[in-house]
Amino acid sequence: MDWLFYIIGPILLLGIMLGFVTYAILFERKVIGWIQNRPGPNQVGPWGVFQTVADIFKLLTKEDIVPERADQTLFKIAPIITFVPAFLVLAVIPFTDRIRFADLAVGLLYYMAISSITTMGILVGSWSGNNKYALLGGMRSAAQMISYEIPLVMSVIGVVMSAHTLNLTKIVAAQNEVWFIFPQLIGFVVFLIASIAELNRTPFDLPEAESELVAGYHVEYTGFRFAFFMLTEYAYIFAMASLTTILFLGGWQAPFGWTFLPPLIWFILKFAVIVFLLFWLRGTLPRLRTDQLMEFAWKVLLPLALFNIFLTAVLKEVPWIQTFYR
Amino acid sequence: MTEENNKEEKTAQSKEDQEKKPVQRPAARPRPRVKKEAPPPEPSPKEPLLAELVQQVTEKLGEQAIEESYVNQNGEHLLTLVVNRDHWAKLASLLKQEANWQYTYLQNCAGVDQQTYFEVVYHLYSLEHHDQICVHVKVDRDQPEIPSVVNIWPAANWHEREIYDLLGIQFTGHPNLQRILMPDEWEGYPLRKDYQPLDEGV
Amino acid sequence: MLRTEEMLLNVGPQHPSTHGVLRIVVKIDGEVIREATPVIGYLHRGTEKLAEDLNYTQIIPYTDRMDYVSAMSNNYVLVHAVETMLKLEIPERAEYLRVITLELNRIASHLVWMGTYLLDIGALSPFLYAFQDREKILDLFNELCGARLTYNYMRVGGVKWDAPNGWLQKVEQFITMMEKRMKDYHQLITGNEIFIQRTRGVGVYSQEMAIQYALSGANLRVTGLQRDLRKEHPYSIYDRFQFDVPVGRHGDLYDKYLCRMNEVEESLKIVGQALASFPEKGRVLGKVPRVLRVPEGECYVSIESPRGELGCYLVSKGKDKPWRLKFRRPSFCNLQILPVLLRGENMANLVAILGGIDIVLGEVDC
Amino acid sequence: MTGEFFAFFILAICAIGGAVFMIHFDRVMHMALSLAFTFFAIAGLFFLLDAEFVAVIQILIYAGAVSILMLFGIMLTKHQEKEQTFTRTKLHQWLSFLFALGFLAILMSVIYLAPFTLPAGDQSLYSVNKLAEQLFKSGYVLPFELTSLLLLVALIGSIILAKKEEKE
Repeated sequence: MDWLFYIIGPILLLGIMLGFVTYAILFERKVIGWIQNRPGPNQVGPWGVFQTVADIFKLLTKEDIVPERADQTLFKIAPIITFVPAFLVLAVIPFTDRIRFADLAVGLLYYMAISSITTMGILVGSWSGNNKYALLGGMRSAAQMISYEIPLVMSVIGVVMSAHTLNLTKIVAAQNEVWFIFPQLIGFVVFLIASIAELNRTPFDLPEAESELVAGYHVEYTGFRFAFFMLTEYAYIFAMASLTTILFLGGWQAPFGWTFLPPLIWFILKFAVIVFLLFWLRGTLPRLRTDQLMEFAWKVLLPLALFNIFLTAVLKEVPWIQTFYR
Repeated sequence: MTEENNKEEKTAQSKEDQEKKPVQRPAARPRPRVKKEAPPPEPSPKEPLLAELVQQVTEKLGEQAIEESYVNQNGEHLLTLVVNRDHWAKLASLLKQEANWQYTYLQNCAGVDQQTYFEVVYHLYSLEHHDQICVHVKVDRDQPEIPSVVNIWPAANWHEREIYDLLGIQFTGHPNLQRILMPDEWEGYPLRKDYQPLDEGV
Repeated sequence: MLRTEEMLLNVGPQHPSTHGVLRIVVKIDGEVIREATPVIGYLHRGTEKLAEDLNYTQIIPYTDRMDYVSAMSNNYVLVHAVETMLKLEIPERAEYLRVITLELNRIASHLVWMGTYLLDIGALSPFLYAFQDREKILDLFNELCGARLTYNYMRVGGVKWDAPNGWLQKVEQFITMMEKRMKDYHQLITGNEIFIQRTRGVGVYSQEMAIQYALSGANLRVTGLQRDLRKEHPYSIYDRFQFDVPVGRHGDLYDKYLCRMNEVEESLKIVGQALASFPEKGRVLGKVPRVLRVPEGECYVSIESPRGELGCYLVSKGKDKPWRLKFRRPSFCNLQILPVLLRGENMANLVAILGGIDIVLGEVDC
Repeated sequence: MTGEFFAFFILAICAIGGAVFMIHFDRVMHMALSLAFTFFAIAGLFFLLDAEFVAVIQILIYAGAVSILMLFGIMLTKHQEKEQTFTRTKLHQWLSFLFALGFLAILMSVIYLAPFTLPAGDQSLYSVNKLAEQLFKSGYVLPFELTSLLLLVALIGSIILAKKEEKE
């Protein structure tokens, strides 16, 4: 029966993720509409529930334009290179102690490693389209993602030090008393900011800054190839929000021993809070400038993350406090 | 009412015709005629100021510099000088730098086609003394050339390009005298009174 | 050593942040701008040429299309020029209506600027808030003159329509609402750290430079020079109202933002005062001949439009049509400084600096 | 014929194929990408050997960082549509053949000389925790720290070099 699970599981997960993406987009538009004092989509279906479905349908039926002077092959495979890692990272994420796929010993590192591949897809896509705006967007994106990967990885080292493992399931298990958000507050803040930057979302959405670069790296893409880029963005939101929940919010663990809700529901609740936070930020903040962005990563976040590692190492040796760092 | 106006129009036209015929007359001067026709306007309170200004300019640049001077009684009694084209460049830098003028702010710069000649009209403002002055420079129609004042008032840059674009007046010494509003390959200068549109329309 | 090549980038004429059909040819080295050349004329309709074949009342709708964000100012400047030449007396009530509409239009224009500027910088929400408030002003105008953007409201000698019943009360309500909204804006934007980071110390120029390039409006006042034509050469009935002229200190984009926001507050004050002393009765259109024949002569009038000094140079030969009509468009003059400001700047600052100048392409191209 | 065997062959072919394509392509961008593909395939081989940590690091460092850095560099510099093609002389061909043969000989000798006699060990010995213990608790701390210091110096040095160029 194992092989059945290996085939059906990923398909199911893909379905869940697509469903999430569909409704995350609707949710985002509704939230931002609410922030901006307007109804948001409300025409397609009751409360606009089929809006994204209609949008996807529209994208799929659109003409697939490949620019004449583009590098045809690369232009076509770039969306795939971008999307596949976004789906691959989901393999190691445990949603509860039962619903999970691969239980890698180095799950956290696996996530970081695979997600860096997406940058390559973005670079290839931006370069192959033979468009200057796209090229600028691609370069910004590469510079940004490489820079922010470092504080991102550094900020979770505190968690790893406390949990003594890179395995995500075990990291959640280590939080059954205290969520890591409390002892690792600095780490959490750095992680959150760096993860927003990794996701290319406001205020770090420079690669696709529409007011400067029109749409950044996917300027030349239309139809379902464009949809792939969108899908990637939201798949990463899914993955990143899950990871944040697991690393800092105790995963599926119920707070205060409130176990009347099943673990999965707790996971979804915490996850939803993070997703809402991302949308909220988008509705309120302006965009940073490239040089400020780089400075922020190297001069603020990285030192903070390093300090957090140091602090964790010290506090682990202090008698009473070390219980929180186990 | 209308008849009167018609008459006025006719007389105006005939006058223009008259002006076109004699060759020796240097240029048509529209302003003094207003004074002739209308019931004589009260002398402006700014007349002494004008006399002073004219005197100072003639002292520095000679008699020929100012061809004519009057107070434009419309609005805020604007001092108006009609300046000889050859002296304009010198006068411009004087107007900007002289301590008791300091016309540092170029409000407006317009070109006018007066049929027999062109005119470039500068409206200058002094932020120090809070006063305004208007300078007319007449430009020959057959050889429309006038020194550029971009080096004195950088703000004149686009204005001069616009005038060049629409009236075809050459500004000698302009750093980048190209068409600005019309397409580069456009033929003719649209704001000239004798302009015949080449395109058939859309 | 490895050298990066300069790249030629065409920003516009279709680009989300050029606010219309402006094209900027930018030479960039990495993300640093080496040279920027604005190319204009995509919206040139030859208003000045057309005007030479139209009588004065017919020109008014054309002026609406120049600065379509604050068409009232354009209407007014033309009408003001003709009235100056004709030495007309304007009925009291008309003057009050003019001031109210001019100031409301200024508020609407600054709101559009604020919204789109924040959009350029990357914030979505202020844009929608600003447009909601602007919408209320447009509704007021719609009720007054039947149009939301191209008002065609002013006439030589007064205004076309009197305020409908209850309109003044609505304006009053709007003012009280807007005063509250200004506090919201300050809370949302003025203290926003990222906004400050993006605008503080960016696009700075000195006062001398601003004068050299004949900048006007908030672009000039931001350098600390207090030049507002409403105060300096009061036209209409502006000398009757109490208001301040906000100036900046640093000459950067953040000061520009503060200047314009404070101007909105001052405009609210002016409208409030105008409503308080609004004449009960009276004509709104003075006695003017049916066919307007402007006596021979010329005049230059200038008013403080939301974008700066909006001038109108009118030459008449005594006919019912102008001999030459030239508009001094503030956007056109202010845009000249752009290449100087952009040199050596970061690419991301391009939109911020361009947005800070506050241009309307209808006016630039005329 | 196990699944593992199949997977090994597929990954090995991918790795070699990527390398061959890397040599064959004309455009630098394609070369860099096929190289990245090879790195990725090698990471897969590590996974097959149950060396998860090494595999992940392989992806993180080589497939992720190094390849992206190369792509980045390529994009920043301008390139002609096609690099000029060399006219290969007979000598050139012979020389390259000789070098390739020599390299193969060295590689084979290394493989045959290596003592692959040890039995496959307990894989729990190679877990991340064990690796960390080896590194930090058995005397490798000082070299490790020195290496990191060296890298830091290199980092700062490169920044200074880049800054200098900007000033010129």
